[in-house]
Amino acid sequence: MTVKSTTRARKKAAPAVPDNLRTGAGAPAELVQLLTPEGERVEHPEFPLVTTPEELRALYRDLVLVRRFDAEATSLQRQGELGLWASLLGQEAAQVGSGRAMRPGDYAFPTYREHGVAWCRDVDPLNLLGMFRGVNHGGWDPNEKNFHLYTIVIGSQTLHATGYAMGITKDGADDAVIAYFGDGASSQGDVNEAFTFASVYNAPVVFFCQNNQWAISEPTTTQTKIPLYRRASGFGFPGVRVDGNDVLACLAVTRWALDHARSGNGPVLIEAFTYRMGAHTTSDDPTRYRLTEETEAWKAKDPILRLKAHLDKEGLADEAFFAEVEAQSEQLGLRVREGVRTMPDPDPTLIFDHVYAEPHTLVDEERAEYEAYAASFEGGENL
Amino acid sequence: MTVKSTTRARKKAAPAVPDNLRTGAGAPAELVQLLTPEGERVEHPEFPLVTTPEELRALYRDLVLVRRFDAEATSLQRQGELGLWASLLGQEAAQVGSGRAMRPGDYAFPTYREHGVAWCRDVDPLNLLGMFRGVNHGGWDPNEKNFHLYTIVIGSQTLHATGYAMGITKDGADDAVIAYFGDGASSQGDVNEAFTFASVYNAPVVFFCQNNQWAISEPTTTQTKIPLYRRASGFGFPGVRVDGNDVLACLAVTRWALDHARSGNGPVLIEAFTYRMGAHTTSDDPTRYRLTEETEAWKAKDPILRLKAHLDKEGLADEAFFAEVEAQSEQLGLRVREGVRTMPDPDPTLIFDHVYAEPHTLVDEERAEYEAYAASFEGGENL
Amino acid sequence: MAGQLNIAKALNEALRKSLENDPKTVLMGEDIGKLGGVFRITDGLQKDFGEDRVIDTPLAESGIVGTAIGLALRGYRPVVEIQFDGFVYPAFDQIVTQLAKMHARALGHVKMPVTVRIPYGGGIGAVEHHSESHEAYFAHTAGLRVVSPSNANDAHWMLRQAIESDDPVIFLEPKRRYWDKGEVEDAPSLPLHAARIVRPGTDATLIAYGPMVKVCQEAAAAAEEDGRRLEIVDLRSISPIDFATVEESVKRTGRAIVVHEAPVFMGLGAELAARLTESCFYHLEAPVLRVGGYHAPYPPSRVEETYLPDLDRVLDAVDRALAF
Amino acid sequence: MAGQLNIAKALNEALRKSLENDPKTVLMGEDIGKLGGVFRITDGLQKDFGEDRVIDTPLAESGIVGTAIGLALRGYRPVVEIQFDGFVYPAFDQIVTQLAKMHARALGHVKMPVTVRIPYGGGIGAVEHHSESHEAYFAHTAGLRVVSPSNANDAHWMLRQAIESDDPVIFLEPKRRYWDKGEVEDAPSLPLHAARIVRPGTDATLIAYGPMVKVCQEAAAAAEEDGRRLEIVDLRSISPIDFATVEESVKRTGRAIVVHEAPVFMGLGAELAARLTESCFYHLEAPVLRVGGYHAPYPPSRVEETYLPDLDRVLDAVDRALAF
Ligand SMILES: Cc1ncc(C[n+]2csc(CCOP(=O)(O)OP(=O)(O)O)c2C)c(N)n1
Ligand SMILES: Cc1ncc(C[n+]2csc(CCOP(=O)(O)OP(=O)(O)O)c2C)c(N)n1
Ligand SMILES: [Mg+2]
Ligand SMILES: [Mg+2]
Repeated sequence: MTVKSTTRARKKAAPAVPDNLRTGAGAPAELVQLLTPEGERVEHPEFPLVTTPEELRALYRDLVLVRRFDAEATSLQRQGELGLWASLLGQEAAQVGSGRAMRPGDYAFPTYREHGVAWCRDVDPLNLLGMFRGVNHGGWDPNEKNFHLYTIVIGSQTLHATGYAMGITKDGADDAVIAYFGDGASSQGDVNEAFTFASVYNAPVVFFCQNNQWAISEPTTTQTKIPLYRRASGFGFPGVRVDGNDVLACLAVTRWALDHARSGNGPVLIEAFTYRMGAHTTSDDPTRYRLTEETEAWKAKDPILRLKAHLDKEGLADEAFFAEVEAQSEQLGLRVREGVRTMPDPDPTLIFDHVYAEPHTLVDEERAEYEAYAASFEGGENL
Repeated sequence: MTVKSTTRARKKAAPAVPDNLRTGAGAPAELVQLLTPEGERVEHPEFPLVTTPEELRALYRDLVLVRRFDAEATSLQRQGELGLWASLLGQEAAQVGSGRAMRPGDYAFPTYREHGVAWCRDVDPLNLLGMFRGVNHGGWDPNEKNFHLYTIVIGSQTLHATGYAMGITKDGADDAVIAYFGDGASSQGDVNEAFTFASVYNAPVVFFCQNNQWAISEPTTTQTKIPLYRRASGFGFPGVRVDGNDVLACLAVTRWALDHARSGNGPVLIEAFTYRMGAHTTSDDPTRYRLTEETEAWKAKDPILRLKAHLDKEGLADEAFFAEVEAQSEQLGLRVREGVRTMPDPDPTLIFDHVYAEPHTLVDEERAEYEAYAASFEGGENL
Repeated sequence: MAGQLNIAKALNEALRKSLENDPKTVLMGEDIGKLGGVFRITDGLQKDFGEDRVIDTPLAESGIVGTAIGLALRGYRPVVEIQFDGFVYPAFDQIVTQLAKMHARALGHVKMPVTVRIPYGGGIGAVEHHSESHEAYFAHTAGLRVVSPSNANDAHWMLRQAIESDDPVIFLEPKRRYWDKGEVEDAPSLPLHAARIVRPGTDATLIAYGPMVKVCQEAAAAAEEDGRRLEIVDLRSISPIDFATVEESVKRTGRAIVVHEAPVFMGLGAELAARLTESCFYHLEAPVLRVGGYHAPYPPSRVEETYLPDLDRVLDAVDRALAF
Repeated sequence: MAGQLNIAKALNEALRKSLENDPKTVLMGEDIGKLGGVFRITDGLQKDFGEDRVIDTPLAESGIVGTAIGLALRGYRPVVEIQFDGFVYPAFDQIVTQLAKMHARALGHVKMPVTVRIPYGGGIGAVEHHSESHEAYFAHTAGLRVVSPSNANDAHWMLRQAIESDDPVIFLEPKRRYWDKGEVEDAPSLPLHAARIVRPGTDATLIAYGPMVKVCQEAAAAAEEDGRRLEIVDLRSISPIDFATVEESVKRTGRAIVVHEAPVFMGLGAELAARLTESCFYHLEAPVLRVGGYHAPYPPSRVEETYLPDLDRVLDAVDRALAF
């Protein structure tokens, strides 16, 4: 056969738009799931996963703490302590599942929403908030945590991830990289160039697309007519769609994909099918473009409730455990609130500090001019 | 099933690189062919084609004249009459087949090598040569010929083609567009963005990729691990690989694709599997990077010889016809040679002529300054 | 039309009129449909003109500008919205090598009536990439026209003029001024590329455009209390620059200070200084001074006040100019 | 090393030494492997250092620069070749929003030792997009360093210094001079960002870089026959500019003419004129004049001689400067 199998069908009828792309309710087809929304553990022949009760409880703790951190940040923004916040509400499982699949030597390249992954990489939540408070553009050392800075220019980090993965291959190391991006980002040239580079160099990179159904106000249908995981096949590497609200499935699929990549088999695309429960950011007003019913329907698939149901059902955690998590959650909230409120403003000369790694005459000159100017105010009040 | 069918196989073994991507000899698999290299007419169930002897002879004439024009340009470059020439040698069938598939209202967006398509769109060959002589950047009115200017920045015209096609839809017209690009171009972000836009807007555009096996010195394997026509499936539209040295197959497949597109079924990707017989351009030296044997092997698939063999075999053309074509070819060569040699240099003030469509103070000023400066030379010798 | 509108609304009305007046006008961009754009500049337009004319695009700026070029070739008049200044760069190739050059390359056979709207500049406490002033890149690019209004009336009429232009126009919207109100008149009083003397003066000329005009007005008001009369020229057009108006002013005052948010090094102030020094050499009593951003990435918002020119920095430059 | 080499070969040797000296140095680009690049600057390097260090990339400039950034994050020192000036724009976003800002964004935690080599400028009779001078875009971008050699010795040593730099460097190679020969010394005599007085003089200072240095030398030689002694400063570094050297010269001569191929409007000459007028106000006997390209797309090659500054246009400017 010459023509892709779909061609003939299309020749006769108009191209079919898969109906599982936008789902107000009901699980879409072709979705790896290990835990039903009701908390039932199911098996998937291709993604076996063995977990201990400790591991399940640890995942639960992650999910709860990450959500708490996120809620705290949202309210700090409302109180004027942050300039902006991009909430991960609803996407905790996709982030914790994939984040916990990483080995210590693996490296993650996030967008601006991967607070859950940052958590798994042990980045101090207060460091994340610095950027949203306007104190810096990224306050942590990426190489210390193997977690790159947040990237706002949509899609550009996928190329950095691919280059980093090419470096791993050159080093002969068996680390792997995850590049996070969104459904909207899939349209950017950079993301597709990353697919090409990763494929031809067989780079150990996993492309992890959180399809949260929305790119600000645009539904996924504005970006693609077919499920996003299928994009990979056009570039010659495997794509998998996983239930992004199922932390176990995300863990299992990402672990598989990282191992696939680190073993020299090249990249994998994972589409984590999930939902952005909140606004795009605190500046956004989703009532202008989407129906409450849609959001309501997704509540039934909540990633935390479903793991809780599983723990309850199987008797894997007792009240003491839940109380302890609750206490940790309170403690985290407190630390975040206080930490943000007492976060010092940077010195204005931060502007000149890291423009270049090596001395630069123009920057030195402008810094000196600024300092003289600031000093010219009585008491140097502007400094 | 969750995972693309290829996934499991890959999980076990390293990803298979299809061996039909680079073929020194032997027809690659999955290739639409209607005329064998030996000139045998074969049928393809999905792409029936009925032709009259007149049509076949007209195609032959096109192929011969286009090749002659190209050869003439190459030798004009050697004689110093052109600054550069990008030869289409070997790709005549892909260009004439697709070019003749267009209806008058259809529109083509070429790269810099589509002299055969230009021929089909009735663009004066001398107009094409102006650009390579350095007389202009494109000498024809695109809207008169429905043939856009040559585009050198790789891939960017695919977006123009897509936008133009979106306009056709808005107009409610049933025209269609062809966007030409190369195997190398498939890696550019723009080309992949064009795939996305065309797909989501269901734009009537046919992406015609001439995979001539090389992007200057880089073999197609530098751009992709799998056949290029498969890229389309990742964007949700059909891809077809056609024998690019078979003018009948190119005609049939392109005609189908244009009709598919104009009927509201959205885009199609055609990969015309062909070979760049010459250097990339007259500045290039292919002996540095490819083997003569490879080029030799492709000679056996020559697009003109194969149609000639068919005409001979079936007795569809007599000696008078071939003599007439030969005479036309001579005449064309003569016209091109003389036309180029007598092509006047532009006035230097061309620099200022079309920077803007509406008046512009800075350009006017600079033009006046230049004119005064030029006039300051004795006898205005610089003008 | 007439009445007090803020800049955002004045732009929205300009788009509405343009859509009404010419069926070939189409709007394209990310989130411009139901959401009305992140700044609501296209609010209500998709509802009234349909998805066919107010088009939510995939998230790909090169794709947006590239397809807009194609639509222009088909006879449309696309008005593109780039969501924020920092996100125009993926489209830079299409803008610089294609949009800007198409008319010249085609020896005038095709026109490129494409308007690229970009909310630009800082001062709104935003995160990285949301506060940049990149007019220098566009101004240096032949084939583009570049303009930036400073008030509601100009916002309205300049946008309509930009859309009507048969050349590509980069239309830079001073986002921190979106909510500033002003009277919008019934007809434009100036052509698109004319500068305007906003305030007459005798001691020095402040030259600004977009968001910095207001800062200059504040500075001039403060200077007046010290008995200094500063003239202000609102350039309005960044490319081409209405040098005639600027030169006439500088020849009268003998001193000029250019103010912009963009970095000083290689910024618009350099061109103005170079040109004015050449044309007003014997009139200048001081070098043309420049007040602008530093040679550094736009900083985190908690220090942006230091980065952005303000009243004090403008007056400091005035002092220095007068001290020559 | 020492000996007469043309610029192309001096660059090739610089890449070879850099590959030898640091195993983390890798070269990336289109056709740089077997072909050795369209200008043969990487000739023989893949053969000697392997495909792992001299990497033929897919045809995607954003991809090349973006993956180079990733390699730098992993500890590599990538040297990227952009095939021609006109093809850097697809990578503009990666260069401007990522490469230039990464070090600052990370508060210094990561370094970006990436060199982007670009053959630039006109005068070789090429087709569209192959003759452009876009240094102004890069110079205006904080976080980038921008340099351009004018001779074989500088080509060699400046490239090695650029590769050793921990900051991103845009390395602009004057393609029309690739075949000009010169002595390459055993060690560099200047730091990367220092300008050099190429020829001492007293009547006016010609300021140039890259391909225009030679034109200025021809002009100065011709002027000498008329008894005019022109000083020439070869900037070498476009960002930062070694203003100390330039200012010292201009204060001595009292007149300056900046010469570059790029369009005058918003070009480097504007910055030099603005800055020099400010710092040398009482020394200047004439405004700083600019000779450069017009505000127009680079024209078809049959008229490029008109577009490009030549000896006559430089001397015309000298006449005008001296007439003030
Ligand atoms: C190049 C670029 N264009 C536009 C934007 C503005 N923008 C920020 S987030 C966003 C939507 C992203 O959607 P998606 O990729 O699905 O990620 P999500 O926000 O849903 O996690 C847009 C358009 C940007 N940051 N970068
Ligand atoms: C954006 C861009 N990058 C690089 C080039 C230089 N270049 C010209 S042709 C070419 C190879 C193109 O290969 P392909 O797309 O296969 O087309 P072909 O020349 O084989 O027809 C390259 C790299 C260019 N013109 N544009
Ligand atoms: Mg999304
Ligand atoms: Mg090719």
